[in-house]
Amino acid sequence: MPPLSILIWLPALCGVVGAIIPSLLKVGARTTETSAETGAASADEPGASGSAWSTSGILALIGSVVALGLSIGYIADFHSGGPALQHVTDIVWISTLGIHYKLGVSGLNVFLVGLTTLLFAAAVLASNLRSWERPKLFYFHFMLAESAVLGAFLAQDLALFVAFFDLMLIPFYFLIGGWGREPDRVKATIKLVIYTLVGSLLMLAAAIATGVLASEQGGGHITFVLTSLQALPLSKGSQEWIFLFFAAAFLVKMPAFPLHGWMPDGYRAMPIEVLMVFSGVLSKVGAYGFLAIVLPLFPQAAAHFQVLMLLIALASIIYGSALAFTQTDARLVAGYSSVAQLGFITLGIFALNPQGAQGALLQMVNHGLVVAPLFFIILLLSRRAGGSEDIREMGGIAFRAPVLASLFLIVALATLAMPGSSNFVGEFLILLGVFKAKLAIAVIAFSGVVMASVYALRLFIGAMHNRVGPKVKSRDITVRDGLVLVPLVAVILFLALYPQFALHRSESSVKTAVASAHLALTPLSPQSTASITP
Amino acid sequence: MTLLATATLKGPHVDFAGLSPLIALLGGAAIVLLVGLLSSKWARAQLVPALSLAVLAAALGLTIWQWGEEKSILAGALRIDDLALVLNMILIAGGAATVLLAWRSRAAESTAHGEWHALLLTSIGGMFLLASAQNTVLVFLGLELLSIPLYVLCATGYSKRGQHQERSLESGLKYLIIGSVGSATLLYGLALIYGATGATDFSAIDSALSTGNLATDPLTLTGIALCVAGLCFKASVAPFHQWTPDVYEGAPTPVTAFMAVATKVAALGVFLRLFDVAFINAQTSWAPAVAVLATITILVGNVGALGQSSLKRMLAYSSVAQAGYMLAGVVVATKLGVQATVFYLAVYVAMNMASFAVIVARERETTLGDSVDAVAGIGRDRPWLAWPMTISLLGLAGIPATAGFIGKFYLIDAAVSGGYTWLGVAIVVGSMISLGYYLPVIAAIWMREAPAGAGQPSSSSSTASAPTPKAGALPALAGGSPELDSDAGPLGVDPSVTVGAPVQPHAPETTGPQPEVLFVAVLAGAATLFFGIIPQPLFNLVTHAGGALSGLF
Amino acid sequence: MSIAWYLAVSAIVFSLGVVGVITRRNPLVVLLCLELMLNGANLSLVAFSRMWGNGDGQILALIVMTVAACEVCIGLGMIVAIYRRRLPVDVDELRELQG
Amino acid sequence: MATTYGWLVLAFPLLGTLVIAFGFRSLPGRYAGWIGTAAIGLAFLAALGTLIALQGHSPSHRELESSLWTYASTVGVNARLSILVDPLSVYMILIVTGISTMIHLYSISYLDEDRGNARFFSYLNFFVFSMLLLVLAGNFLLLIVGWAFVGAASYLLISFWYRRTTATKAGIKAFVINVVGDVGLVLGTYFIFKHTHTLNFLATFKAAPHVFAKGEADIVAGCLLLLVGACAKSAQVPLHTWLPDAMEGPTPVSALIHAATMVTAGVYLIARMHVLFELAPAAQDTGAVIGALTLLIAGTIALTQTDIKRVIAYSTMSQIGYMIMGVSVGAYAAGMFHLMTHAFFKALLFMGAGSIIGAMGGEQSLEKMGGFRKALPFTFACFIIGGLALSGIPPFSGFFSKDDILLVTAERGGWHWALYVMGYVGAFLTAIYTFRMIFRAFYGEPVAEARELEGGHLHHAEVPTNPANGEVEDTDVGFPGPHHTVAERAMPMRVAMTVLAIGAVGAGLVQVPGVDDVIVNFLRPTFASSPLYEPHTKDGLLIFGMVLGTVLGLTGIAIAYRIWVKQPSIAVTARERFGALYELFVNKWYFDELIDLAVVRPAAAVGSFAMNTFERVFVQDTLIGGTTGLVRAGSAAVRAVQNGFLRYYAALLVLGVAGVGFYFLLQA
Repeated sequence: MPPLSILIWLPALCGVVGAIIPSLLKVGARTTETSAETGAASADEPGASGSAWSTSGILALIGSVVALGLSIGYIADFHSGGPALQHVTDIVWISTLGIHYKLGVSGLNVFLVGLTTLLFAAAVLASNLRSWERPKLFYFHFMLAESAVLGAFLAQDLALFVAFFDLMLIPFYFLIGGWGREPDRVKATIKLVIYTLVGSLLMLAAAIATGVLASEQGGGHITFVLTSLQALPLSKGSQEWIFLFFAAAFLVKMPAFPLHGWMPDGYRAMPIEVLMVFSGVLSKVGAYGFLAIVLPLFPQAAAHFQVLMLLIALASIIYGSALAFTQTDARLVAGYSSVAQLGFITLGIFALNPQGAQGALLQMVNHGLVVAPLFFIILLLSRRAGGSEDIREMGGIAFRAPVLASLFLIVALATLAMPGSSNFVGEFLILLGVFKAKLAIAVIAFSGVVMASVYALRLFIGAMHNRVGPKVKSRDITVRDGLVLVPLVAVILFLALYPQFALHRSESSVKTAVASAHLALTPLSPQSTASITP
Repeated sequence: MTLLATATLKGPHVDFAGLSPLIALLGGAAIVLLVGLLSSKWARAQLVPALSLAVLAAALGLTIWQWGEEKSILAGALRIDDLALVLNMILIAGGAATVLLAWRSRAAESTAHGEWHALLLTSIGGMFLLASAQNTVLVFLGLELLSIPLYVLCATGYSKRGQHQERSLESGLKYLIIGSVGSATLLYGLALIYGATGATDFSAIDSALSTGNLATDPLTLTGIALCVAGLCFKASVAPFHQWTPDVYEGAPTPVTAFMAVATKVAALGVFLRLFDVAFINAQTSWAPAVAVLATITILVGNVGALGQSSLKRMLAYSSVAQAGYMLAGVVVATKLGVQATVFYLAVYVAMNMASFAVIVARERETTLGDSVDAVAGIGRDRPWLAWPMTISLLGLAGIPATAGFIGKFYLIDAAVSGGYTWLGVAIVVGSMISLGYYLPVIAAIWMREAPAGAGQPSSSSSTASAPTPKAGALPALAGGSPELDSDAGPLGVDPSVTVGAPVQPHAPETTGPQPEVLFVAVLAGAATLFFGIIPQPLFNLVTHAGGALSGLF
Repeated sequence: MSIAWYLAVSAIVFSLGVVGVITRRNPLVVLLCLELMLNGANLSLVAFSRMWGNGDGQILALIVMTVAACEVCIGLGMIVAIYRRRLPVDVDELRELQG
Repeated sequence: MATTYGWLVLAFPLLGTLVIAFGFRSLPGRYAGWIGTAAIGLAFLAALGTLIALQGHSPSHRELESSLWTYASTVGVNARLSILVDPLSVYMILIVTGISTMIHLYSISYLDEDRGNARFFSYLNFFVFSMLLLVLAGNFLLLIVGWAFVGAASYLLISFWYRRTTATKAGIKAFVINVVGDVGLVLGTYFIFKHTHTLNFLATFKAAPHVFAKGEADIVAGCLLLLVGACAKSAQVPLHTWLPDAMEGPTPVSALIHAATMVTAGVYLIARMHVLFELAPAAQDTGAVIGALTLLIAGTIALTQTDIKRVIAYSTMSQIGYMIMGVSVGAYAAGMFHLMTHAFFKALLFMGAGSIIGAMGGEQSLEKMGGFRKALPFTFACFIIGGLALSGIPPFSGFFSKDDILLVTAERGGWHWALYVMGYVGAFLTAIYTFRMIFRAFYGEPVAEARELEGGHLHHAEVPTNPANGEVEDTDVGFPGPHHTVAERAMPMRVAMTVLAIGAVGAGLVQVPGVDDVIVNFLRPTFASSPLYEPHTKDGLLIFGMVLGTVLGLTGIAIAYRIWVKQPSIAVTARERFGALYELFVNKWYFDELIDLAVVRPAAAVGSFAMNTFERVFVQDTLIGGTTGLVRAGSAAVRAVQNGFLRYYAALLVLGVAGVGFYFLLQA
């Protein structure tokens, strides 16, 4: 396999090239002009679905697809018996600060990388189906975002991770502010970026402190490489405040209750193609951070704050679900449902045992896989419902769109973690982990499972069944839209039939990730230690 | 005869090699002044700036020639070491940028180019002095040599209606009076130090303070306190920052740019010299105070910048905040701290220069002066201005992939390892708040249409009349249309395409593309990006500088 | 005669200057007060120089005088400019820049 | 061998589902129906194959496992995609496939004119597939999967006519309550897994007696939670409210849900988990009591309902009550026996109801029916057979199976006698409401529709309306189809009903006490470990029970005849006499209202509070508004200080100097 840097930087490269070279194809220039006058908002109208294959768009598509191919290669090439880190790239970036440009594939990130590339490929394809104002700029930012996210997942150096984690947001700032839905997209994007960066900057300070304090204890030269940091555990006291700073960053990013204030406005303003990846991937970076960085580096703090985190997760589940079945804006239904789902993931991580963590990791992939198509379907629905995304104005679409209905049904059932879907396996493991850790919390968390069925079906029925909505013009999914949707659904079905595919590749990494925290939690319990030694 | 002989014998040995950059600068200033007296307009308008650039280039050459030297000259009054030389380089860079920005500026024109540039060079000379001062006398001398020309430069704002000159005069007088109070305070502090230690040489003061309990003697402490206050004036550290916003806003933009970057460099440089060398043994008593001041500065500067409509004023407040960040490096008084401060100074110059260059360009193109509206919508048709400004603002906010991120990282690193973790946290809190005013400007650049007023000919400066059709026409003509957009991609292409053909015909000589301003903007922006991704060369540079100060913990 | 007296006087002179700068509205007077402050410092410098018996303080004092002269020149120049523009010669009127 | 057949049993319905689903555009007319029927028919044959193959093994080796691939095996969890073929599961798949085949056959002509019928048959096949998966599952995870699939399939079929808001409501209700059941199942699984460390059934049953002490907290909790799952699926009190609403689905769906597939799952679950339940007597007793209560409550409600399908639905509830009670008290064979007989006659009754509804042109209310005896002779005959079987009149099938359950219950002695009594009270009620329905539908003055039909013309409403709420149908999608059919006129329907009628009559004979006990012997290998299994009948009690049952059944019928044929006025007077009671029954004991009050409203309230108040006040205003407000205030302060007064600045500077100086002097 080629080095990981290629995977990371290829998308950005395509974005830059696509931005610099003059456009050769002028297809759909007309639509571009019309949409330019009314701004991106008009792109939600059925009319604007006419595609304009701009050079930059095609380049972006090529880049993202190749990246997808590469990541599939890494998944295939990943041998679960092998070393913890595979395909390692380790270059000293800033020797003075001990920052390495270290990348590596582990059981924790291999599938998240796959998810990222898959969703980005789908989203870029979806974007190509309509024409954008200033396409070169649009795709440049889009591809930059992909590179940043991939970097965050693959970084094996704390400082590098933090850098990518903060950088990630900037392209989205431009994407939302430049191509989002009127009227107050700018306000929304500024709110989103500041809110999420507040956490990230705290994390920056905490990360530097980690490096410095660890190296002081180790007495060696300062370093931020994760593996070496794990070898130099911090004192419990410093672990705790550092943990809180990291938690702030990750919880905001997820988002978790009550730090989700940026979410409604942000989601409303985003172009759905962007929202697909934003909700599908970025939220996972936070969860991944907990699993890959916080637990190994600050085990005692994790154990110390376990209950707090579990309660936050629980609150997110219940609050998110409650809002999801109250909202009528389809986007926000999906948005709040993700709050709940991320709550489950957090729950699993802070069960601090292999079952929970394993389930959480699987659930990250699953949630990304279902939420992206869900948003895309909402886009298709709104086009059929006269541009409205209010489920009260949809309805009765199913009959003349049976294929769309079936795809939507599969996605909806997967969203509510119907047994038989891979999401269920994820939730099963998560709740099993929590059940072992804190029985009561697991029992309450199950209410989230029930509520999920309510809001998911409510969305499906509201759009597909009942009487035909006032402005609804029902028609079935086009082949082009199918190209976006079907592969995603196919992957959902594949994982549903064979979740083991993901599970056995991640198992050993997950065990090692939670091992220390688990020990910190239960210092003397033989069977617990036995159950986590691989 | 014998008298002469004895005189020559008595005279201290002068190391002209070490002095050469300073000599070049001051001598150059004299030459520029004389050339400015020539009658030919061309000589005045073109030759003088070119000459000043040449002078700076010479100074740079000599600085590089001195690289690696470690020596005290003029009987220990000055010290030539890597710290001084690095600071010199930074200063020269800032000065050169200023000369370029001022090339077509009415300020220089109205003041007569010769004087204007001579003053600029002299001021830089004063900064050179400060950068290598080893003696309180020279500290004071340097400060004044730096300030007095600046007082004048601030007041050189020009306009037909005079409205702008009023502001310019106001800023000049304010700067003069407040600055003088500052100098007086510093002087009094130096006097007390001298009284306590009986010495003006840093090394002597240091050794005096290291002996006995002199470090906690009231006289010394009062002296140090007054020195802190005095230097804080110059570095515009809260609560001594108040002249900054007013002066920055009133002064002609090139001068503002120069003050924003160069004075900071000089002030921080002397901070390092004075506190990390002379007062190093009193560190326990002054460090906490300075740390608190730094925190206050970070907060005040950042909240002050929120919601400012004048870009210059906003950057003024932001420069206050940045000074606060950099003090962190001084507080810890470690090798790491010095390095971090110098590193941040370097990238700080780049970042600010990019922004100011764009402001200058837009001031000349629109009637909106330095208000945020002036840059609104330039993302659509002026990528070569939009990107540098975006990058520099992101850098100032400390976003990764810009030098600002590395700089902040370095500073926090220094603060934490110096035992001032909370100061590191204060820095990140500051940058959180700072997003609140940087992001809206970026939003204006990329996400807003150019305001209608942008087009009308500017009466406050005739330079703005020419590009009227461009500024007015392009958004309408190119803004929406896919062709021109896609040509003017994010990184854009040759500016002639965007600023291009439809515009050129009716563009008088002083206006048009303004290549030198563009050059500064792009170069500074590129530097910000480059050192954000490959900072190692800069690190190597500052590591030497850090090594220069002996006696650090 | 102990050094304390000199210091006291210099402190008083310095403070007088400060008070003047704060209270007076006429820029000319403000400039004078600035001079006072500088001279207060000078006085203590000379006194200390005497106390330590070395010349450094006096050298600094001499430099200060020169510098003070320059400052005053600049200041006067500006006041003249203001006056020429028919602007009120009153520091309280210089308030266009604020906020 | 047997397992191969087992996989085939699963494969055919799934195949049918996919073929119909993907071919829905190209399949003309009835093809979907025939394919669907064929798929299930083949599954039935495969089931027979499994039976034969299984009998080939010696009794002690009749628990065969086979797995395709590892589904989820990690961090201690071990779940393979495996089926368990043993007498119990074979027994179940035989019933499921057999009855389902008939129902498919019936549906072919019943939904003939319905434009959604391709979709209908793919759902129907999927439904059967899910049930078979549930029955054949070899471990908890797969069981849960089948369990949930059944719920989803039922949702799809109940809201099949999705332009009816009533249908979609009923569908989501059924789904959500089923999810509650799933949750119970999952939690119960956790409790058991926690100790046995395996999800595999056989391993679990092997380990359970060693890791659990009898009546230990965890096993009791686990079994109670499993019971919750069973109640949700089998519509036992208090999780039964979805079942009557499920009548929104087309009639064959009701037949399928009630006879073959869905509601029997709970009975099967308890039987399958008998090893665990016997370790948790408390759970067993709870199950028995719930069953008893359900059979009584459902019976009383059935007395007062006027919607013909709902009457049958409640009778199902009460019959399932018998089964749950039976398997909970250890009458496994009897419970499964009743499950089979009930499948026959209940399917039959629903088909009859479908036929009469067709005759009424979609109308379902008993109020409007009457006198169809001559118009629908065949349907009438089927109803009589079904009714007699349901009321437990010898020699019809229901008679044997019901009495068998009550007999074993009585043998447990002690407080079980109470259940025994309740059982017979229930039997009495059953007879009454069953024949109330029959008499009101077929006796008395023929209504207009009946006459029309006798005249040879099938009635159709000119404006089709939704029988549930009378709103005009939205027929632009072509379903529910405008055309109706009656058994008399559709061959497939008649065939299906005939077969079931035969079953309803004769199925009881497979286990006539004292004569033969096929089922007991067949199921023995599964329940070998159970001490309660072997029936040791006291003949006296047996005879008594049979006589009592017969007498009660006949009296019930007689009463029904007197009230609803001879002099209907009695009904009215009785209604007035026991007004309160009548209100209670006709309002279904207010369960819907209770659940609404206890669960739905609070949830909705929380939701709207969160959306309208909390989100705005706390999340936005307090958290975000608070911080930004703080910063804004700071900025305002800074700008206020920056007032442009030069002397003011100077003063502040001096203040600053003083402050710094003061601090430093503190150091001295």
